[in-house]
Amino acid sequence: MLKISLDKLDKLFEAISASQTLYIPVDREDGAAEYKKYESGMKLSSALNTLRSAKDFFFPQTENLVDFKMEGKNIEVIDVREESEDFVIFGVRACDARSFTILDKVFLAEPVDSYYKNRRDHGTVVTMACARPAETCFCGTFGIDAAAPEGDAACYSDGESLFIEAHNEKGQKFIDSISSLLEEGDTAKLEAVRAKTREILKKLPLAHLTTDNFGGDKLNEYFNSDKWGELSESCLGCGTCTFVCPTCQCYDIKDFNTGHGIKRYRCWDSCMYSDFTKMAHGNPRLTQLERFRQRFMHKLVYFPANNNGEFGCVGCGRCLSKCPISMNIVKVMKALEVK
Amino acid sequence: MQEAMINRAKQLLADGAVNRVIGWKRGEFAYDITPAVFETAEELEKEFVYDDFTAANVSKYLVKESKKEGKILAFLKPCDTYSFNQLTKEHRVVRENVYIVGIPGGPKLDAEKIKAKGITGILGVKNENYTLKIDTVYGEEIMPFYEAILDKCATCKSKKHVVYDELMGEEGDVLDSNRFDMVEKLENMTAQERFDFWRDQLSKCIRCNACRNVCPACTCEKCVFDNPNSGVENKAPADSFEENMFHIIRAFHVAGRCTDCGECSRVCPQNIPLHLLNRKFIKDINSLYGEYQAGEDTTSRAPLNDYKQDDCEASIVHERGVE
Amino acid sequence: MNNDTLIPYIGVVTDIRQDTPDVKTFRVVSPDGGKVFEHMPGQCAMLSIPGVGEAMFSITSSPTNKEFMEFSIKKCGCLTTWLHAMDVGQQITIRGPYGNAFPVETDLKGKDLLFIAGGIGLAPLRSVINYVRDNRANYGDVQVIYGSRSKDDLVDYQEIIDEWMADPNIEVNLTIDNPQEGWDGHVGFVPNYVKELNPSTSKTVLVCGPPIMIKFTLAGLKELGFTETQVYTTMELRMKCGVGKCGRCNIGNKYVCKDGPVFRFDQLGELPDEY
Amino acid sequence: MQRIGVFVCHCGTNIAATVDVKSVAEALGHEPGVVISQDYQYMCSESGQNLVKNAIKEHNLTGVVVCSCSPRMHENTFRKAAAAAGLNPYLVEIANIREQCSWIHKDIASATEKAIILGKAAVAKVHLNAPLTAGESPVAKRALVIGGGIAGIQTALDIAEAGFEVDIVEKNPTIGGKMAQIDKTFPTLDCAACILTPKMVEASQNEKITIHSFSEVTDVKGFVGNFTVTIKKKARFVDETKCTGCGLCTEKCPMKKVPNEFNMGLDNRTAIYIPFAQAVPKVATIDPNFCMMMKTGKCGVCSKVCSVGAIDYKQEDRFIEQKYGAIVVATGFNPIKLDKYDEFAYNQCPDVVTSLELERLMNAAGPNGGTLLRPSDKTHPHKIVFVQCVGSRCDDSKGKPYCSKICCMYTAKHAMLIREKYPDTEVYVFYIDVRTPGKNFDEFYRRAVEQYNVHYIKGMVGKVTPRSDGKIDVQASDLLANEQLHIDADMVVLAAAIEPDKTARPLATMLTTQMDTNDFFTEAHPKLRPVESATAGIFLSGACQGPKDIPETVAQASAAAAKAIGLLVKDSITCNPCVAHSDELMCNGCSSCEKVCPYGAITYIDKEFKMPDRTIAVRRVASVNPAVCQGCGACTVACPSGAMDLNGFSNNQIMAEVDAICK
Amino acid sequence: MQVNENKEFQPLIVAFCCNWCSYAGADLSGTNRLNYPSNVKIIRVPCSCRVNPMFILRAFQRGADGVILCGCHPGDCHYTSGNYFTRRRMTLLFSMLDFLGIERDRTRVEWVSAAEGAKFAATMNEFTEAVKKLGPNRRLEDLRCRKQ
Repeated sequence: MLKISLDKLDKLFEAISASQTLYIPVDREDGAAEYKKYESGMKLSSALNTLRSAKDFFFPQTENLVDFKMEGKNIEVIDVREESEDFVIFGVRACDARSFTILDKVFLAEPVDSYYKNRRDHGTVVTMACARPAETCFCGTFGIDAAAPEGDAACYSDGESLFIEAHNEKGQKFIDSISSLLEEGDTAKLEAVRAKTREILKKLPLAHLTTDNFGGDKLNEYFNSDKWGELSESCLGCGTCTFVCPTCQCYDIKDFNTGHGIKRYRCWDSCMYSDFTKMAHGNPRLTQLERFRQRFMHKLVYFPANNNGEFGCVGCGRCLSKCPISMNIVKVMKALEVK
Repeated sequence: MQEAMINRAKQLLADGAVNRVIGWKRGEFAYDITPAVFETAEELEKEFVYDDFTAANVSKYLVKESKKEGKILAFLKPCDTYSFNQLTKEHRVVRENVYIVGIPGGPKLDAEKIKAKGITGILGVKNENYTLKIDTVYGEEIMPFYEAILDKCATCKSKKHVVYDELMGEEGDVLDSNRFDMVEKLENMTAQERFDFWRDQLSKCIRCNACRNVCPACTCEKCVFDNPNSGVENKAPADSFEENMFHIIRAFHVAGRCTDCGECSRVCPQNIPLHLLNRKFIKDINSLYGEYQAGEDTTSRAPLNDYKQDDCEASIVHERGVE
Repeated sequence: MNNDTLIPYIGVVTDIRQDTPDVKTFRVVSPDGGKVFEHMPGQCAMLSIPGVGEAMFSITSSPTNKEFMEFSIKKCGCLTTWLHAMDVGQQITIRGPYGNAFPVETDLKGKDLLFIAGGIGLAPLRSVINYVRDNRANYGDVQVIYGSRSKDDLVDYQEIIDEWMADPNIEVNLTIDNPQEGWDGHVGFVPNYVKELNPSTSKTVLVCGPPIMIKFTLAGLKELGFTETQVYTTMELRMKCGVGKCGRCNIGNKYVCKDGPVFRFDQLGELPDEY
Repeated sequence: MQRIGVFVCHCGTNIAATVDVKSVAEALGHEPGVVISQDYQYMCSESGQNLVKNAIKEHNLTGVVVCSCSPRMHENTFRKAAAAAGLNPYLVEIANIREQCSWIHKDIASATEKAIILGKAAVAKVHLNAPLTAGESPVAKRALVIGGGIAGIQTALDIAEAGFEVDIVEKNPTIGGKMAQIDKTFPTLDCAACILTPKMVEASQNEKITIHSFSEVTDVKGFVGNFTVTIKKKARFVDETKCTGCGLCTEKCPMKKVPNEFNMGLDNRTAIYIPFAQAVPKVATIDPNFCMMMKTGKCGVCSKVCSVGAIDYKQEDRFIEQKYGAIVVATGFNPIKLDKYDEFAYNQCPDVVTSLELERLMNAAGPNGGTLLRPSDKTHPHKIVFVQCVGSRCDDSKGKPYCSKICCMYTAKHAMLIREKYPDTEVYVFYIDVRTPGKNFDEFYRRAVEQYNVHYIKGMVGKVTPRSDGKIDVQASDLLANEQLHIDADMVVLAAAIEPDKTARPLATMLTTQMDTNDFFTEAHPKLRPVESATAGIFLSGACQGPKDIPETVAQASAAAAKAIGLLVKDSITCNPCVAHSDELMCNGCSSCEKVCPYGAITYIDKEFKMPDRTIAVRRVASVNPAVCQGCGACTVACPSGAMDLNGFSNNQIMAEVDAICK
Repeated sequence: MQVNENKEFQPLIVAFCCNWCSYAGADLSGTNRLNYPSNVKIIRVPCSCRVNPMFILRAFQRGADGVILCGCHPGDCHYTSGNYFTRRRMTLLFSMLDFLGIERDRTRVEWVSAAEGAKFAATMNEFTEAVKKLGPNRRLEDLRCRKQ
């Protein structure tokens, strides 16, 4: 496998960013990691994962869809779309990498969402294997191997060198663009590191969580479960879980009057919000119980029903650490599970 | 403490004095505690928890719970009692339907602080003489207790319960806290520095509404930011202005009502020090209109609903501090 | 870049008809004349006035109408109030068509059809009825049972009188809730009228109207011996994108905007009770 | 779709000289919803108004914008024109392009640009204007006067004169108030009783006036035109309807050692008493704190001597409830307590008296039958020192910050009267300065100095010390001569500051009227509405609003009566429709709005709501009384949820104006 | 923001004036022909206490460079106490804006009575100059609303 010494990472980043925009996770002042556009001198974060998921790159929190100019009775439609620039997201973890597959199933399904596709086409996802998974990790539950992430290209570290391999054409193109910096390396030590990671993954407290009892065929038994009341009772109805989630993709479309035109934009929305399904003449989901249920039913039952059993969760654990009241999908799964 | 609380709760349930208990429920890990309502002794036995991680302020839940039938037992920490009192004052809770047991408060721990030390794979946390022994999948780690406490506890304003029906443990005092230090530090910066500081902070906001939804002062039937007819409805910060707008107006709406419970900053997934906005108002109110602690009582007039004929003019803002 | 369904077309309102006190029918064409796009009966379109709002409406004209599209819209919210206040010549934005359609070319073909509508519920069915009338040979008996609160609340009353009632190939039964001067037709609620008329169970039923009417009509039909697999309806839910992505109209594993709005009652039965 | 008409006024050349009115009309014609945009020479002229009226009819307008002079000038004109053409008057907005544009800008280009922007803001606002209808609320044709002093009596007489029922509530057994205790009045020196008592009798005999003496207001509900007041008629243990006021009981009562409050405690009365000879109503009252029968159950003399059987030892407080359209507050004043002024030895020496006590000492009906004698030894005083500003114009917490206004004049009166009657008595007056504005006041004061040789000394009295020989040593400084003085006086008279009656504060709370920090009632406007409180339907009469002398009090009493009559003649009052209203679905019931409402227009009700989840919930929600609300909008900002909004100046309307201006 | 031929920065000033004092004061400065810049646009409100902080932020969002609030002098409020509430609210709001690093001179409260036409004009002249010195509002604007 090709590799580069870890102390030459700067050079690698410089090389990538010379030809296209590069995003890497960096440490923030408050200790959390976030993706930043690479600039000389930035150091790759050693944190397990970024605070926000990587979905923003393809599905940003707000994005302008179309502009209108109103003049008397006439309306002018202005297409504001522009071809995205090429960019690389470096250091995406296995869970987030899988989330793109899930988002693809929504946004690339007919009719294709051109906004999403535009960025997806121009973005190269370079993943990074995990070495120190946290107690909140449960990617294994969804068949994700944190030591072998997906993505266009993947990186692994053995503590001295960064190994890199392509998973597809786009990944290969990326590696070709930096090949002058890479050399062939021995993976023996790396394999040991990966084996160790997998050992740890097995020891994690959520290692035994399975999806065996969830899926598209479980609609009625879970929908009508009497656990929802208890589970949702302390839910604040905020959107934290939704917004840190790498797979949540509900959105709202809104118009903003700038004073000299209308901007129609879309923004993330949350099915946990009380007005998510509100109509002029009523709301089919009146209580937090129903809204809470929707989010988890969607991830654990509805999504798999439409997507060959694939779940709408990648086990990244963000909601586990960020929910203000510590209610999360793991607790829901454990409480609901009917064997 | 936890044992005593469970026993007292069971007793009150058995006596029929209350028919529900609001407290905290243990989670998957040492730290992921969820506020919960318990109805039976069995549930209490099994899941009730009160430890170093039970930081959540449960008083806001009482807005809803106190309107249900019967009486609910609420275990309130000193800071929570201020929130409760403020809610009583604003007629948001039905005081008669709540039986309040005052319990000793923090300092409570912040799992994020432990994780920020690079400690991960946490399986258990033990407090031994104010040293935390943390059991992880990577082995045992140690860190000083006080380095892991929540910011809101580090600047605790009071250990006194301002309302209760009974008290467990001893009554504490109002503390001489250093809570305005950071506000002062910012005040002493230049406008440009302050602007940069807040731009940096508020640009992190993802408008998840956690701060608002957890806030015991934010109990509006319909928030202006959710109301399409308010003219300021806003779901996501599409522009830096909207980040500012949301947080300024939210702080303004709770000004004089915010008890400084610190929940907003505790729950912010982006670690934005939102409490500084509220504290800025509190500090201004204290210095301009006389000391005022929201929630201290249920009768005093909130500073923004009050005035004195010789109040200072708004130009005081121009006259003081550094530019 | 390819067209995106989220970027709307412009439509021009060329005619506005006051159907009932709170329903107006709008005729929409492309600025260059002709229809903005083709559709099938039962499909919907997203209409919007930028800055005011965007909402889904069923297309009430038949696809066989090659000149324009029509929308019958009841005044109930911000956008509809605006639409009701506008004048002819106003441009609006329009995108679609969205959703499935009544299976006029498959399951319904060759069948005897019974249309049951209440109030504004006629709007989506009108498209099918006129489609069926224009392709009369492909279908068996056609019966329409339509009721409203009063004579004034019957949508498209003029078309019903002038065209449908004059058409010997379809049977039209009208009813209003309460007696009224100048009305010598049937008086009573739609579900009861359906039972009175006792239609043959061989018919395939398309029903649309207020939820309470649908509920009692379905119960009545069952009493008469109809099964759920014979009855179709069309649903209304809050929608934003129209293409099953924004998540708003999700019920169970269905998206009303994409997998609906037309459902057979047996299909609806499989969905969680959230509509 | 809105159909808005825009009308741009030239105002001759007032506007047209600096604003290109044609381009303004042209530009505004392109605004959304505008169907007609015209300019005209004088829009306020009859033909201008007709232009507007015709356009309203012809174009079926839903809104009108007039770009003209200040709305303070002609808003009403155009509103009336719109109403005449069948358009709701509140669908008219004015863009002020004269006072705030053409008159202040010289550059035509920028003035025109600004005029267009102001016009756009008005168009944006009128888009959101809602038709408003002024509500009406009936007026109860009865007034309540609280306080039966000269202010209350005068107000009641004037209101009764206009033909309306008036009730006077007086907490004492008789009406008359302070004036009844005064001996003579300045500057005419006529006898107070001679001018007051006829008015008291007139009040009692006027069939429109009901006097509730020995009564108090305990509760006030309602609002302008529609107050419901609870009055407590305190038990006087004498049946008012039977008592003839013959006074036999007071003669026979064995308990004769009760301090007589009418004479400022300078002599005694009996336990059953009539305060003074001309009391109205002339009815006896038993003081249960002293009555032997009431205290021990042994006596009953009064009951035995009463030929009409009016005595009723078992009488209880009675409460009556009455509806009023207007309430006049006339609670008056009291001299402050001088306990804190040790330096004046008021508590130590009986010969140090207040001015009001001096009035009684000099009064023919007073303790000494009108002969001025020292209270201590009943001897004639030869040297009297008057001290001014005792407790008035004080910076410290002991006294009052304000000037009590009447002291300078009554002291001059006292000095003069003493010098007149007892020329051998020397009179000294220590003052900070002498304030004598008022008709014939300064002449009066100068007479005291020049004609009667009263020693006016500018200076402060430092200490008053009673001496063992009966004299009083007065230590003072003469500021003009710059020397210390010692006067061995026989009497010292203190001009105590006056303060509002103690009952005023709780009353203000009941009435939701405002008071200043000194507990004087606050008038609605210090210059323009001096006899009205900020709360509609509540009027202020006499010294409860601030220190006043008798002529001023009577003038204000009549003014308050006129205001009350102005209200009572109406069958109903038209409410300002630009009032606040609360969206109950959004209201939190938090009481913030109520706290900032200066009019007490907001109350809370528990109301049942069908919640979206089909449950019924009882919620506390604010409710604005449109008859009371004056439309300031303080509540709209206090309300965090935005449930409270203001008609005519709604959040959305103001924001639309902001948007249009900033566009 | 407006830019004229001289390219001198012309700030947009929004002035909220209470109907009873300041609006009348503004009228008076007109009656007396006391000039102040046309940058100032007045919005009439019944009382200064009607002004919601949201209106002020809204003005800045939409491109105002300065916002001034005028009301009756304390003690003279037509509604007796409205301007006392205004004073507290605006003091706190301005202090918060200052805390967030927004330039202090962009906001102001001034008490102008109906008789103070001269004061109104002088205040507006002064305030416009002060805002002009600051340049365009960049810290509290909404980029979407900026004029192209």
